[in-house]
Amino acid sequence: MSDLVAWDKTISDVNEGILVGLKKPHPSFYVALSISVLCLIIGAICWAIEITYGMGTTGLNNPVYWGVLITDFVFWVGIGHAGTLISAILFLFRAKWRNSINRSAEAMTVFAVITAGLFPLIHVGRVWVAAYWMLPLPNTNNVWVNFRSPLMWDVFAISTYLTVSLLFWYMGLVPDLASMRDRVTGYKRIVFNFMSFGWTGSLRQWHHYEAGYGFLAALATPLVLSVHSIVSWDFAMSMQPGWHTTIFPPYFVAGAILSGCAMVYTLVLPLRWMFRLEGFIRKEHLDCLLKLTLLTSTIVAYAYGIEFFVAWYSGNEYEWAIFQKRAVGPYAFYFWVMVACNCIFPMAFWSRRLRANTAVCFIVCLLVNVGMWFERYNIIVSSLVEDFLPSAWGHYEPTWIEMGITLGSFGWFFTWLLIFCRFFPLVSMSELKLIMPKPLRKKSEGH
Amino acid sequence: MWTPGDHVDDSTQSSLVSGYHPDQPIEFSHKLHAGDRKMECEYCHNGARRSPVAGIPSLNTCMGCHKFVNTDADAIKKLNEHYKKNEPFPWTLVHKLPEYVRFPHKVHVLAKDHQGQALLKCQTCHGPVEKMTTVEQWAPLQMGWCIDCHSQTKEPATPFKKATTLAPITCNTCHY
Amino acid sequence: MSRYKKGIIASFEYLDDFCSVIKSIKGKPEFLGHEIYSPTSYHELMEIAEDSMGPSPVRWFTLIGALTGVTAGFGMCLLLDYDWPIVVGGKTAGIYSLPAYFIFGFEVMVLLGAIATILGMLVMGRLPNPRSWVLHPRITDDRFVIFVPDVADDGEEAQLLKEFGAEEVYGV
Amino acid sequence: MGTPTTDELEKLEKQTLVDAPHEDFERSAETFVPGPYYAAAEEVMAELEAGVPTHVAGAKANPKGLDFSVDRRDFMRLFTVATAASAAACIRRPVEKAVPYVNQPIDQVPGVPTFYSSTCGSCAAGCGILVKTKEGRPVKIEGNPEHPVNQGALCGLGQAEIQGLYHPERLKTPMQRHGRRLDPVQWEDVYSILGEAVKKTSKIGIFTGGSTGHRHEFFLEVLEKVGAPKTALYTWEANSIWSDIAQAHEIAFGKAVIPRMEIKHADLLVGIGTDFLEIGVSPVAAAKSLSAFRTHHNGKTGRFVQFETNLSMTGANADKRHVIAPGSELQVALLLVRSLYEHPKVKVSGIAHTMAQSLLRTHQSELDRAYATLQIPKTEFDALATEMIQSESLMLVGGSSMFSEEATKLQLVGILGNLLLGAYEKFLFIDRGWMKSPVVPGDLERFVAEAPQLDILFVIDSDPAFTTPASWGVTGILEKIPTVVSIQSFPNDVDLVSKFALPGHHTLESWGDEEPVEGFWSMRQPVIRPTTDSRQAEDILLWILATSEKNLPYADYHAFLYKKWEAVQQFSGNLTVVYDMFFKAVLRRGFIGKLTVQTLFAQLKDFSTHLKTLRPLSTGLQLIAPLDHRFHDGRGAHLPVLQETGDAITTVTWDTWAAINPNTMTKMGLKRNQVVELSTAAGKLKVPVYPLPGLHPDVIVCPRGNGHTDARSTISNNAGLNPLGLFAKAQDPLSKEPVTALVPVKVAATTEWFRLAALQKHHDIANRKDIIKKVDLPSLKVAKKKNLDHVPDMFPKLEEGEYRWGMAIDLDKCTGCGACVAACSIENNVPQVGRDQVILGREMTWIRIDRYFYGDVNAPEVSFQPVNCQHCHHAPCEAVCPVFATTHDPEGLNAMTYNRCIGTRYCANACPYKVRRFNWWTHKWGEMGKRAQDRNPRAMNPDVTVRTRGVMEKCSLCVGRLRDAKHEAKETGRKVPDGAVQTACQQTCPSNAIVFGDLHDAQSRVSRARQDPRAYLLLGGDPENGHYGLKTLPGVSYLSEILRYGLHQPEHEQPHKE
Repeated sequence: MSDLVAWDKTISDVNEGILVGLKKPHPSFYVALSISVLCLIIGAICWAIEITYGMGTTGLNNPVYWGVLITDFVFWVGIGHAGTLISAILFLFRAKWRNSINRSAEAMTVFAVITAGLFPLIHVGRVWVAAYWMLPLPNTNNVWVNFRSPLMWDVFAISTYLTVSLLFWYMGLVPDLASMRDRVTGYKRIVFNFMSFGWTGSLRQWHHYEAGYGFLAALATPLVLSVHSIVSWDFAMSMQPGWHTTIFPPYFVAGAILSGCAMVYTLVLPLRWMFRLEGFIRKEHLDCLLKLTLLTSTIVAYAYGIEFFVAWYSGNEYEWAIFQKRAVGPYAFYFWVMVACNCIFPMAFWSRRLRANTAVCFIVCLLVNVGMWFERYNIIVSSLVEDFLPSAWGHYEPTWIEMGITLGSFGWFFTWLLIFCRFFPLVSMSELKLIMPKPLRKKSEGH
Repeated sequence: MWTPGDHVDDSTQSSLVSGYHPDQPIEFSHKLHAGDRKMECEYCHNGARRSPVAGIPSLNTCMGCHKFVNTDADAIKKLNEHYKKNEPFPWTLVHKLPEYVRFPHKVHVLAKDHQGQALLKCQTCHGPVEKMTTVEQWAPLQMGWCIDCHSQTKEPATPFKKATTLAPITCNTCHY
Repeated sequence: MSRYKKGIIASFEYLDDFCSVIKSIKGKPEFLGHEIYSPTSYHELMEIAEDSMGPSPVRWFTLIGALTGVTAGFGMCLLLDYDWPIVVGGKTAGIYSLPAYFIFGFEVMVLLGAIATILGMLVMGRLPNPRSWVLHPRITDDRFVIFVPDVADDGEEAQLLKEFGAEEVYGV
Repeated sequence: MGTPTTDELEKLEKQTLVDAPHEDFERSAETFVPGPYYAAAEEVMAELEAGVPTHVAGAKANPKGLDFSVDRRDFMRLFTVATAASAAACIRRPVEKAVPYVNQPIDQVPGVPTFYSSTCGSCAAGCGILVKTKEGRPVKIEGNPEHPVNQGALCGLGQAEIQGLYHPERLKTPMQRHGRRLDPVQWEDVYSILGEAVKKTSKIGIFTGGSTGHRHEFFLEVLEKVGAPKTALYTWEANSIWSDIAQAHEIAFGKAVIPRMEIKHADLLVGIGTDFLEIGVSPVAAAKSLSAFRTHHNGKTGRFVQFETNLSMTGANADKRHVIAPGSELQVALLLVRSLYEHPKVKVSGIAHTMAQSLLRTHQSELDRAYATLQIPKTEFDALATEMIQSESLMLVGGSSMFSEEATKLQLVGILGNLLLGAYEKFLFIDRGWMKSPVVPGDLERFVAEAPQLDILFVIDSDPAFTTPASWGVTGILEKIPTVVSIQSFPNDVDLVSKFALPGHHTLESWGDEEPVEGFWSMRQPVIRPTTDSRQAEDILLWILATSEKNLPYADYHAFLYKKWEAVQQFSGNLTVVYDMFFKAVLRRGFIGKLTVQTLFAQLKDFSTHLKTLRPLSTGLQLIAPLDHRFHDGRGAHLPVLQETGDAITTVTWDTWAAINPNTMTKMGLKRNQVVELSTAAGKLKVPVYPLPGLHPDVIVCPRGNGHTDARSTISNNAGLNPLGLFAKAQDPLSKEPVTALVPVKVAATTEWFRLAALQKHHDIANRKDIIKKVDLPSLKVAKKKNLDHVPDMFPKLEEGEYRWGMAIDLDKCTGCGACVAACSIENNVPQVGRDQVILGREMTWIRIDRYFYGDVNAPEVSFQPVNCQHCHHAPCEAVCPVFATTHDPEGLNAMTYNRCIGTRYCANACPYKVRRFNWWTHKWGEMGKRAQDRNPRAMNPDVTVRTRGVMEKCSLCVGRLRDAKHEAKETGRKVPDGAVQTACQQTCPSNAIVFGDLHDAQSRVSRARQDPRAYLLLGGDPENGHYGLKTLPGVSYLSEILRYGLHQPEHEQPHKE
């Protein structure tokens, strides 16, 4: 892999190149940070209004009890999965190109899961009791939680996923913190030394570090697949036509990885420019990422097709009515935006020339994210609106409170991400050195 | 199965929840009436055996005796003054369950075990009232505490029949 | 690696020199107790570590963590079902709704497995020792360092290291 | 028809029920039923919905629910309180008082309800009620099971009356008008001013609503005392069916009586424009009788054929329905009389014979032409005539969609028809136990003529200003009378023009009595001390007379009644007991009766002279304004539970609509919810359009009842429109009643939109087979018992408790009237959410009535289906709740624990029946708040927990009543007997369609209903052929409708023969 990449830097300039970016960040960093903090405040106000006045302020009604807030929840959990995919699964596959973007992907995972973790609290009717009743704590009522409910699985799955990706991300950060410690003095040195557990880089530590990192990756891989399956069971466990299908777990996992990769690309591109990391995150790495996005896009396209076929083939008139209405009914706009963004635009990545053109790729990846948001919205709303009894059919429109909270969630995510990029290296220095040309005296020997 | 919550509920005067001992407009002493004079609980709280609400006695029940007994005590004077002005006497409530739970006195007072004996006495939940001067809340009256009592076995399991519990512990027994 | 050891420190710039040095001084008694430092985990170094220290015991930590996780997950569900078996959606409590409890078994297994692995990495690497001794400022940058205890800085060990292309050798 | 022979059965099976071009019924309905423009309801509905901008519809229509009026102060206050509360770690327990009685009444045990019997005062039908009071506060009105008129049931208006008692907008004090403003005034001043006025003049009049008790007698005594003539008492009801029938019988038999009808003994009922289920003479009694009439046992069941122009709730429940041109009811009646008269086996003699002969001869030519215009061939009439002659049958004619100039003529032809059928004294009783007419026909016209001369007018419990067409000028007349005293239980339009607006007692606070059937007396007694500073209307008159020194010898109205009832004791023959004991016994039981007998039927007179002229059939669009079955003539519009129950046919709440036949709408290029301007000779009205299959193309139906703009109640204030402004001053020549139907109208489309707050947004069955099931008579004969609980199940059998509570709803009997919705909302403290929230789809009723159109657009089959929580054994909602807020009770109930619910709303998504309701807001009770959600009178039931926002709620099968019954049973040591506990909906259902009981007890009615051959489970697939549908195993089962005429049932619906 390293010979394919045209490296113009050696491992010596890695530490220097990355850490200098942190000293004085590009002015656009402050613009981005202020915008995201503003969005965060808007979202916070909308949530405060919703808590004060009740769920009536949202556009939800009977029969559409879930809407934009749950779409955001699944969207953010979905984005989180690409981070673990890149850092864990590709680590097991020994894919070299992951080393340059795995730190930013893991950061995106952690912050996306934190954002997703907020939404169960936002969309719930009584958040002041929901917070502690969802946990199996011994209580004076002697009543426990219902372990057979998919929402209970959600609580455990997402908290485990947050913990594991947090640990995974922090352990990856330890060697880099040590290298930062060696470059600063004063109180910063003490802080970094404490944060890096006093890492000295001795072979003993590297030996156990690599072993542990391997096991963490091994544990995180099934976790990725299980968490989004559990999120898909939130829908598949009910009898709703359009939800009650067994294809949901793989369909959601593929969708998650697609939206994750697209989000990684949309994040890494501007951050790379903002922190001047072009030397380290090479075009070839991003190229592999786009190829992965293309792959998952085809899987998702297959999933859409097979879902329609199964609905028609099952002969169940409720299922088939729902899918017909998705394509031609009042919510067809969301459906066709979804299909266009997720299946048709990414096909542009087949041509190498288009993949090289960063402007096109950036737009396509942005559209993929839009498409994925619409996919969740389409799944949730279009099958809730019209289900079994024709008399209970309804109509749903989000209100500005729900849109405000969605904007707030993007604000919350980017605020955390930008603060992280400001204080910690965006690229994992120790792993980057692995894929750069080795410092050998005799050039010929290296492969 | 033991849970830390159980410890909190033991009925031996756990300080956390029970022990609410408000003061009353006049020092009505249960010790004197129920203890020394051995008056029947349901003479005053006559709703216990026929209504979900046990009921605080109306003023004419008190005046039944106190029109003649111990009329010079100032507490009784205060009582009499209320009675003359036909104005109800505002006692302070001691035992209070939240609105979303329904506790029917009638069923508990009339509850029989499988030999037909009365299962509960007022003291089981209200504590030794006959020893209290002014009433205080003796039991935690928390859900866990009720459940422990409800789920005790009434008839042990026989090869043909499952064990029956003293009372159902389904949710809509008390919450509806 | 306590700070009060005496010995010499040699820093190397090139990986191949460094590997050959380590291989050469492997069995020599005078180099006993030497410590190796590297900026990153090149797999050549990892192979050296593998045969010198054997497979890392972190895997036992993971196994124990995962097993306790599984039992904790299933146990929690089944015990609480035993305490108050509530029938929900036609599913009798207890072992009949076991399929739903696989998820908790799996999740808590991954959780405790990951935590145990991290503990293993820290414990085996004797890590959180705040008073660790930074031998050479460029270990975490791009230099490979070897520290040989109780040896004079001008002895033939230092000479041997120089021959293998050590960039600088100095006593501590 | 007798039991069909085998060849008849085969003939019926081979005959394709519908002349469909080809056999493939699989495709949706519109392909196989030919129609001019649109064949099937599904197609036309979708067509008319397309292009309608769903979210932009109408400026007023944009749901304001979203602008929850966030005012900064309110938000900051709430937010700081929330943060402060959470900061205060341990909150000391608030000290609460326990205040006992001083002298506890012997029969009052706190916590145990006491019941009082009384009579409902919402309309003049006089149903007997039992009022449940807790701690001296009425909580629920229920029908008195022993009362012969309503036999335990009550209509929606009766149930909702309890909200009127606690309505915060009732007048708090007497008011006197100074110029444009009404100011509070003391009762003493009222009495002195009016006393002086009465002393000075004898030109005094009393205008009051209909009543059959001693009330009118009292008013006559008051008038006589003040020297006013007897004719100064004007009694008038907007429902002019009373006066039409009374006038017709006065003409025919010489005495203004109303026949008491007993449909249940008949086999065939033919209705012409009748709406006895909605608003007729006594809707609850009629519904009870119709339900018994249609009960199917051992092959026999009654059939109901209806000829009507509007799709009324009664017509929707007919087995065969003919759509006739507007205003042609009289022609249809005459054609039917002709077919009956010419039928060989008709038995008629005497005056009826001569009348029929002369009538048919005079209208020979018109009737011959009528067949063509009505598009109903003569053979159809003859077939119906033969069917009527052969089986026990009767005719019911006239209704609120036929209050035109010919209303009384139609009644006369109805009398003639029934004479031909010999229905009198078999099903229509006028000689023994006939119904007294609560009003004197023609009083309104007399009032309009004589009122200007009056000095003082008392308007008592009536609202002529709103319920009469504006062209009659009643408001103008009231303004001209110097002193108008309006004594109403709830403020209405008369208060706008009256000099005094005095708060009268609510029915639950007043004394009174009713004599609905001659000789049968029903007592009304107060069940609570007056909640506001109101007085009994009669007591006010007595006080006024006292201050004017012309007082009557009664201390109050109770004394008057006490004296009058002595005559009732004599009459009823219970002389053995002391009178005071008799009075107390009647107070406890509620009624006493000994039917009087008279020989009126014999004095039949020839009334053909009145039927000489027939109005020619006018073509072109005609407007009719029928009465609304929920708020009658507008008297119930201030009760939020009625506004939100939704009309039976259009499910529209809070608004008024103009219903037009979908084909006519397409011809005019209109779309649903588009506002049109109806203009008649008398005026114009802008009203939104509602496409309603089953209407005649030339008729526009705009119901009355809503449209109060008097700003007396924020509930009824500009909710809906009042179409009465469109009717010119015209009256029925015989009964002098105002004409409120069949006036030519022009329709002009406007560009405005107004979104009607309909509860149901989709109107056809969308080709789904296990929701509404129908079975016809032949297949019902061969159908076997059902075992609905035999469903394959992976889990072991659930451990069941002592009982398994279940419910069975008979769709054949359900008439869709909505009384159960009102009763359930009152019993379970269900809040009403206002118009905008209903548009958003957030209505909170625990039971909803789904109405499906099916088949041909011009003559659709209408099916009603009440859907409440099905209490499934394998409930999809229970498995998904993360906090055990909804669990399954071993006794078959799905228990919803409100305090445990955190509001994830997953259970509502998982419910395939969508019966769960979520509290989007916290509702303020007992006040008229700024937001529509905070306008709920405090008529609350202390036995049911009130839910805060963020909590899910649903039908609990009245678990509170169950719990009390089980405590009772445990106390007496036996099981709860079948029928001992009734759910609120079952108790009030006027047609006995709902049955509740213990499914473990094989003999209970609900178990038998669950094994009935017609039984099926909602969304339960087709168990006979191995498809079990969703396998949720509901505790509620449905009984399918019976197609008595095998009408229009496509192939895939018919039960399989093999």
